[in-house]
Amino acid sequence: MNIDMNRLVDSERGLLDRRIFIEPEIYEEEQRRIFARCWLFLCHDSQIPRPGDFVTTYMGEDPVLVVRDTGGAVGAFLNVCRHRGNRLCRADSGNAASFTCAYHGWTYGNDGRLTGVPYLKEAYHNELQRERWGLVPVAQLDNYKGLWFATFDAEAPPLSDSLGEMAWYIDTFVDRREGGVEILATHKWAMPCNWKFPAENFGGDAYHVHWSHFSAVTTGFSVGSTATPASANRAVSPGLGHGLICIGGDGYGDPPMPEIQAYERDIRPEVQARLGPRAALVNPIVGTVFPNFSLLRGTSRTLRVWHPRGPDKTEIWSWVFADKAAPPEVKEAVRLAGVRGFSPAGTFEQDDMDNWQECTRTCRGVAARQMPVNTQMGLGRERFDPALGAWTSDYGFSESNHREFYRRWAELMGTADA
Amino acid sequence: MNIDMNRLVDSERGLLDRRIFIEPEIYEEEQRRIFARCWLFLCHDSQIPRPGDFVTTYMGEDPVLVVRDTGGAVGAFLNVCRHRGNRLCRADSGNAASFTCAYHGWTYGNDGRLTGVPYLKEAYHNELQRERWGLVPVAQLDNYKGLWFATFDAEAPPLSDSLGEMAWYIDTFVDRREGGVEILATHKWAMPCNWKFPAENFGGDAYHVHWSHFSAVTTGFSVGSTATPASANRAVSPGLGHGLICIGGDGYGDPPMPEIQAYERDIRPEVQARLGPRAALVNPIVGTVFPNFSLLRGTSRTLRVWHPRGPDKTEIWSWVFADKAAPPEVKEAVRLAGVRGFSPAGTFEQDDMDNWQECTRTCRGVAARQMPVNTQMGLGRERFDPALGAWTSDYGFSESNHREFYRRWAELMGTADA
Amino acid sequence: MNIDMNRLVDSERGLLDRRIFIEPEIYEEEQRRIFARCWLFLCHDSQIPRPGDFVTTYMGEDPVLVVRDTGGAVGAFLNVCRHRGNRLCRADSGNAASFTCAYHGWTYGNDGRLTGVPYLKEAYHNELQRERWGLVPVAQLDNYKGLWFATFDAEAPPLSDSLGEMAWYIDTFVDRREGGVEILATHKWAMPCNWKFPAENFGGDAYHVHWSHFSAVTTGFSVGSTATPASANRAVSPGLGHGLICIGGDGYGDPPMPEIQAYERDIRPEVQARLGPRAALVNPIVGTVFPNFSLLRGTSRTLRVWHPRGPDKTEIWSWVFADKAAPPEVKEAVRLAGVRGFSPAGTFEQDDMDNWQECTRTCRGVAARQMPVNTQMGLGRERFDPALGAWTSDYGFSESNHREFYRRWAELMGTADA
Amino acid sequence: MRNDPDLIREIEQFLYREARLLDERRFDDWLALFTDDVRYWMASRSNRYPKSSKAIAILDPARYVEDDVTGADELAVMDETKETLAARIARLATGMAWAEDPPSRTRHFVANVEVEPGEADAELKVYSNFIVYRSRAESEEDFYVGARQDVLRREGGAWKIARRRLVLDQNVLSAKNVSIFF
Amino acid sequence: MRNDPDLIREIEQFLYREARLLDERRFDDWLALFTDDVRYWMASRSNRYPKSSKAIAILDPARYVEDDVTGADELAVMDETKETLAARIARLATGMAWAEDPPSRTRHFVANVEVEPGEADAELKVYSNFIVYRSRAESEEDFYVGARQDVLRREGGAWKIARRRLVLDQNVLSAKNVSIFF
Amino acid sequence: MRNDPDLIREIEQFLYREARLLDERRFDDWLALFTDDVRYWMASRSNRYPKSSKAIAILDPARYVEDDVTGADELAVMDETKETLAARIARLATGMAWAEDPPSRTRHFVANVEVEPGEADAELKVYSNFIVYRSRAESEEDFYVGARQDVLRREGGAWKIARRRLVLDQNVLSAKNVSIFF
Ligand code: FES
Ligand code: FES
Ligand code: FES
Ligand SMILES: [Fe+3]
Ligand SMILES: [Fe+3]
Ligand SMILES: [Fe+3]
Repeated sequence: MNIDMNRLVDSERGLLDRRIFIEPEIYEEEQRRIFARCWLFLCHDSQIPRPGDFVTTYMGEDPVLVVRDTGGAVGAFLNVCRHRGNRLCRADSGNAASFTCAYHGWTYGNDGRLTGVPYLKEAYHNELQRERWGLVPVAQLDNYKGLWFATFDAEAPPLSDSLGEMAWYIDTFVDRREGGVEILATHKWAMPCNWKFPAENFGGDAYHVHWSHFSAVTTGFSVGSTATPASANRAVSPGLGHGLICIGGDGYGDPPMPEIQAYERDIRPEVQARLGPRAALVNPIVGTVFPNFSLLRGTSRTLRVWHPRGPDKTEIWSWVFADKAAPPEVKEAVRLAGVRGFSPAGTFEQDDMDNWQECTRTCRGVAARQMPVNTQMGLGRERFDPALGAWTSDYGFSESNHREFYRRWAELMGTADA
Repeated sequence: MNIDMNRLVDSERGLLDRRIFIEPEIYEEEQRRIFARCWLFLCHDSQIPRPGDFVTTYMGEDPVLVVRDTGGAVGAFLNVCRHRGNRLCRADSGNAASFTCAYHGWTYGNDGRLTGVPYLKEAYHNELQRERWGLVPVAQLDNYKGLWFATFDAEAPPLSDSLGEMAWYIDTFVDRREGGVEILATHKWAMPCNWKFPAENFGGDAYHVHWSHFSAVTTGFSVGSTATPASANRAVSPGLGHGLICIGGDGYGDPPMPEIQAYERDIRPEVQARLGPRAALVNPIVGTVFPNFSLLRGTSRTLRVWHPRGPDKTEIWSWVFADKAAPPEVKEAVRLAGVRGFSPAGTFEQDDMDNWQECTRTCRGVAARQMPVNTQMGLGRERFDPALGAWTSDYGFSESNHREFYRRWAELMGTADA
Repeated sequence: MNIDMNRLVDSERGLLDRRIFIEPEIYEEEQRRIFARCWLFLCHDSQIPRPGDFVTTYMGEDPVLVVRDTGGAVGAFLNVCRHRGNRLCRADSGNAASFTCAYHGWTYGNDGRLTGVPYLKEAYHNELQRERWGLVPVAQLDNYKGLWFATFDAEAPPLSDSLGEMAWYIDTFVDRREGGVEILATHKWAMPCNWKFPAENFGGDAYHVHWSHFSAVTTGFSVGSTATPASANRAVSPGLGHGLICIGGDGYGDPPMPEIQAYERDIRPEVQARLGPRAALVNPIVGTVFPNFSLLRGTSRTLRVWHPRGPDKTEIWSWVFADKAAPPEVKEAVRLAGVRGFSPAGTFEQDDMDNWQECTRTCRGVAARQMPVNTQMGLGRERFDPALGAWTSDYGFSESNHREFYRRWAELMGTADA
Repeated sequence: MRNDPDLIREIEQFLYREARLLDERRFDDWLALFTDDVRYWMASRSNRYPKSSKAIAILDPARYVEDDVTGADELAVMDETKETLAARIARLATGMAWAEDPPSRTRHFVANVEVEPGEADAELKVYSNFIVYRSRAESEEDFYVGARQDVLRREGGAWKIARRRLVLDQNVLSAKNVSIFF
Repeated sequence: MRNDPDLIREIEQFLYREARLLDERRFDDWLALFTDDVRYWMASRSNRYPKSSKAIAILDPARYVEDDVTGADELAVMDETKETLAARIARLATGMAWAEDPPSRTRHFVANVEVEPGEADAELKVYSNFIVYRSRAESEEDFYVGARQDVLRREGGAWKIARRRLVLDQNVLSAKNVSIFF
Repeated sequence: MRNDPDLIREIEQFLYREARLLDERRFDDWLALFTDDVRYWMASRSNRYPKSSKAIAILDPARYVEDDVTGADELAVMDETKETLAARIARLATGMAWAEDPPSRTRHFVANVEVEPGEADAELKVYSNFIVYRSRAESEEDFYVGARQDVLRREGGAWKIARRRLVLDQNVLSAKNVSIFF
């Protein structure tokens, strides 16, 4: 590397070197130092409920197969045949007892074991040790409240440590009621931007809503939040690069459909009881689990991953979710809120794209590249709130979470991988 | 850099290393050492005549906003919001008192000052010093005879020194009559070639006309020039990499329309009087202001910039211009001459594209890359002509200007930027 | 280079580092160390039978013009004008006494000599030595049994040494009968894969046929081979990276058309007599001449070159061929077998594409990139068979040829070019 | 019906005119072409192995879904009523709908129009294919390609679109957004 | 008029045949389809903020131009008479029109044809959309997409093109040149 | 014939329906639309200098071939009989036709349909242009563009395709394979 990774982020002054959004060599390092080491989101349990159910996804740019084996145990593997490296499974999802590679017919069980090698005896003289050539599993796999996460780093701390206090905040999205949530819809599309822009945006950019999304707010695609920036809104970060936007415990920030509004009022006591006293203090509406997994509850309810595809390309894989215990009409309303608000055609989401694209593209200019990115809003005013177990901003609009996101980014980029 | 920049151009022998047209690292250096340091053309005064009028363009790959402020002063700024780096203005042209960023709503006046920051008091506690976060102006901005130029290099010599004697030659295109010229049409398109091929071509490649463009000449799209290579044609370079093709002062090289021919004969005395005695010696018909701004008067009348977009991609931004004092029917004839001769569909211009593209693409081959490019025509025969204040070729066809163009290129590439 | 070229291939253990299929810097080195040094296939004699006949092709990424001069001698030249480097000839094929560059009109004879330079006297003062600026010929050009090969390396051993014993195996495709073969059809298309995957595949991957192509075999697009893996099939390598798949001398592996089957039985004695005793032992049906020229006789009869176009892009240029002495109805049957079996729409070939593409694309992942590619089939069991003048596998399915292919690749990549 | 040339022509002209209204950004006129009870629906497509595929051995065939455009709306990117279409149009008029500011340059191609009797008397079932070209900013290009199934209903002497079902032939959408209508 | 199926069909066939003449490079036959006074005009499009946009505060609304295809010909890339079209065709026949040597492979798609009465009696106003695919050399591809407005005039028992207005839906053209006809 | 609107419409509808059968992967129904003696042929195109080109001085004009779609089948990528088409369809049904597993998402656009009398009485010569969009896996896209010349024959009261000649307007095909029908 010709670039000193430790000089790119100045958290003290809230300034970022714009090369981190455009330089290919920095992108390559991110693959090694961040995506190959962090816990990354794979899928939700409800996408693979029964034995044999599988989905394919990515960890960074690595293709991954997540499958529930015949015994019911979930595994995650590189979706790559061990023979010549062909992609093993080409479907998005399905159900399988075994997977057979299209090239030479090696067959792997839904537990990843190499079960079939044509002509093993005649051609390999049984010298190929099948037990050594099964699918490569992720280094660590874990489930938190129905969310499957994995990491390629065997040395990485366990998921619970990597989430830390973020775990409780995740509960407020996916464990509000008995049975948790289920996936209702899937959206996948490509954006011409660096992956960090959407990640930082969902992690704490309350500030852009009033302008980027004002048109959708004023035309009825959101009832907006009952909270005001002055009052209950806060940028909240439990550390480790994670961040959320929260409104007050008494506030609402839900999709506009009356069914949902009524439903939320009905279940509020149950939810607060389940989530505990902290739920009376804060109501998280959107957040990012470092590095590239975001959760949204305001306006629409989606989980999404920002898959890196190069310095200036990102794929969004987004899933609309609802409480499993919600009545059908509420689930349908939640689905429609997702489709209409946060999807490729979402009246909110469509307006984010050009901003992230142009924040990325302007970095190409040699003069523009020398202008630092400004994340100084509320600089130095964040405070640790023991009740929240997190640093909180002094005001509803702040870039305190941005600073934490890039501090963590720099921390990981500054230490070479094993 | 793994490449020694000083070994790429051999001006003495008129040979060029073909890597300069294809290597990404050389292209990156060009951005730093040439486009970030030279004076680059922005637009013509007539494109932004009134307060608030603006156009957007590029300096190299940096997006730039050129705007006349409410008081009538012209400014040029990086078209990049200082907050998170979003492109500020997405229109080609228009009229504005202020520009508001689509992401978070920061607003900049047409003088570049940051005038509006939503929630400056509540979210920034007025600690963001707006005066320090206005649009980034170019380092130097200047106007020569209605042509706006700028540089990102505060150390660069003033425009007048950088043009040197080229200034007079520019006059022969844009200051022939009182009032100068005005823009009549705009053309923008992408070419799959290195930017230096069109730049060198317009700077002195009289030689290609007889073959590349013979079909257009013989079918009436040009009356051709009254001059012959043997007689009055000359490649003329005032130095600093600039170059022109001139015919004799008594020659004509105008578009084929009779209105234009008659007009030119009528105004010839006035023009020569205005331009002075040198105009009796030479009549420039096309030229390049180093590095990427060209002017054309023969056949069609256009100003154009060759925007670099990677080693093998260039955008042409071209403007048809006419004397402001010309009568309407002459202006219309000039517009049509531009559309029909030098535009994406121009009968002359369309035949240049494949040549420049293939001169670039053949550089990909490892064997072809080792063949030097030949610019030996008239090698060593150029002479300095005090009356012209320039080096002139011994003959109408010569590559003396090519050699000067690449000598200057090597000079700049050989010295690292500050 | 930051990558140690000597550590990428482990022939002893039959393991490959997957970076060789994806890293741009390795690809660039391949251009220098392999494609600029090896003998590469250009075309077949029957494509340019008469004086003036020419075809254009590539050696690696270098454009090459192959032309039979007026005297009947064949030459091969960089298809690049010596002046400014424009591509000289833009046609696939044709007939010419001379070629004129579209840019400035330099003219080259069909023997490569620079015969015309406009204004040579006036503009160049006859100082341009035309004899020094003719088209750049390849360093060595040779013909083997109608196949034209060339290399850019003057130090390369002669073609005969570079083919070695492979020569006889080539005979079994193109010199089975008096008069050799002729080209009946041409197919060119682009594949999103690294060039080594098809090259290794045609050089010895008998193993994939039973699975990749089973659908075509079972629906009548091949009668399959009369040989079984257990019996006569063998992977055969004469060394130097070359490899073939052979069936027994008494076996047949021909296209399904009855005309062809009958024809093959009829000519078998003549062919074996012509090819000599070894033809009674082996019957080669497909093979690769290192690095990127393959010959196929089973199912379809094609010659093909795998032109590299970047780490993850390859162009196939493929030609259907038949014995010149074959009757018209057999030639027509061979043509149809080629079109239907091995062409962009070929029922066999279309199923190879995704495999090669995905073997390449999965290398993008940082985790997947660390998984070695497995070429261990029959490891250590290949034996040198004096009668065949080649190493042969112990069984019909083996990766012995793969190991030889990559051993040779590593050998060349490990030694820098002059 | 498929043999009534004049009716097919009439429907074609109706759809061509509708397309032109969109390309001219006359969104209110466009909206007037829909019935009040319209369902306007667009979905992308998934990658699924057919049951016959030997790439996998299906463990649980009973539950296996083969169709790549799930009826269950799982891949819908638009699912609109006349009200929400009206709201989308109102949004575009706010001057702050950034995805369309400056506006996209769209060109709608309606092809392969086929007409069949509808379920109700006054209704027609209309098949067509679409290519919608979208050009934006300086150099951005998108091709949206797919098929439409419309239900047209005769209302007050004019045809109205009572249902529109759009299938977009992509899995991972290549466009950064779908800020236009089809 | 838009309800006369046979006329629309006749015009469609006229335009399809015209397109085929271009793809077969029968340029002289193609030229014969134009009236002697034809104006053949093609322009690209600009990026302009509508007046309603809140991206800018317009300082001088009176002068502000919203239209992205300036009527003032400012973006015209072709503006031809029958004479200049003829000269372009003559140029292609010189054997030195390098942009077309070897020739482009073009395919013209004419779609969404609508017919309206013209200003004069013997005239029709015809709308259509076009996709022109251009393939060149080994691997070059361009898609030219846009809309046409033709004025067709009845002359000597046949239709002729009396005016052709082409809008190309791009700002920075992606093709290196426009060496073909539309 | 080119003036019989109803016949043209009938043929268009026949071709649109055929296209829909392909996009719905109803290959057996599609095959039934061909006569038993059909020749189904597709070729790409070469780059050749016309004889008039001054880029070369032709040495041997007598033998010089100008046409870029050689009649000699030299560039054919498909040359099929009804039997081989049936075999291709059978292959797709094996569950091991990997190029189509998961299946391509295709959309066939049939445009510029022109009808002329055929050589035989019961035959028509039909011109059309095609754009076939193929989307595959997550993000793969191909546009196959070209022209068709069909011979349609009246058989048993229905039209059948007795000959199909497809020209694909590319030299080096940009698609990795042609695993679909046209
Ligand atoms: S690559 Fe998977 S079986 Fe060979
Ligand atoms: S990026 Fe411009 S206001 Fe935030
Ligand atoms: S580049 Fe070939 S003649 Fe100048
Ligand atoms: Fe947003
Ligand atoms: Fe030129
Ligand atoms: Fe194969």
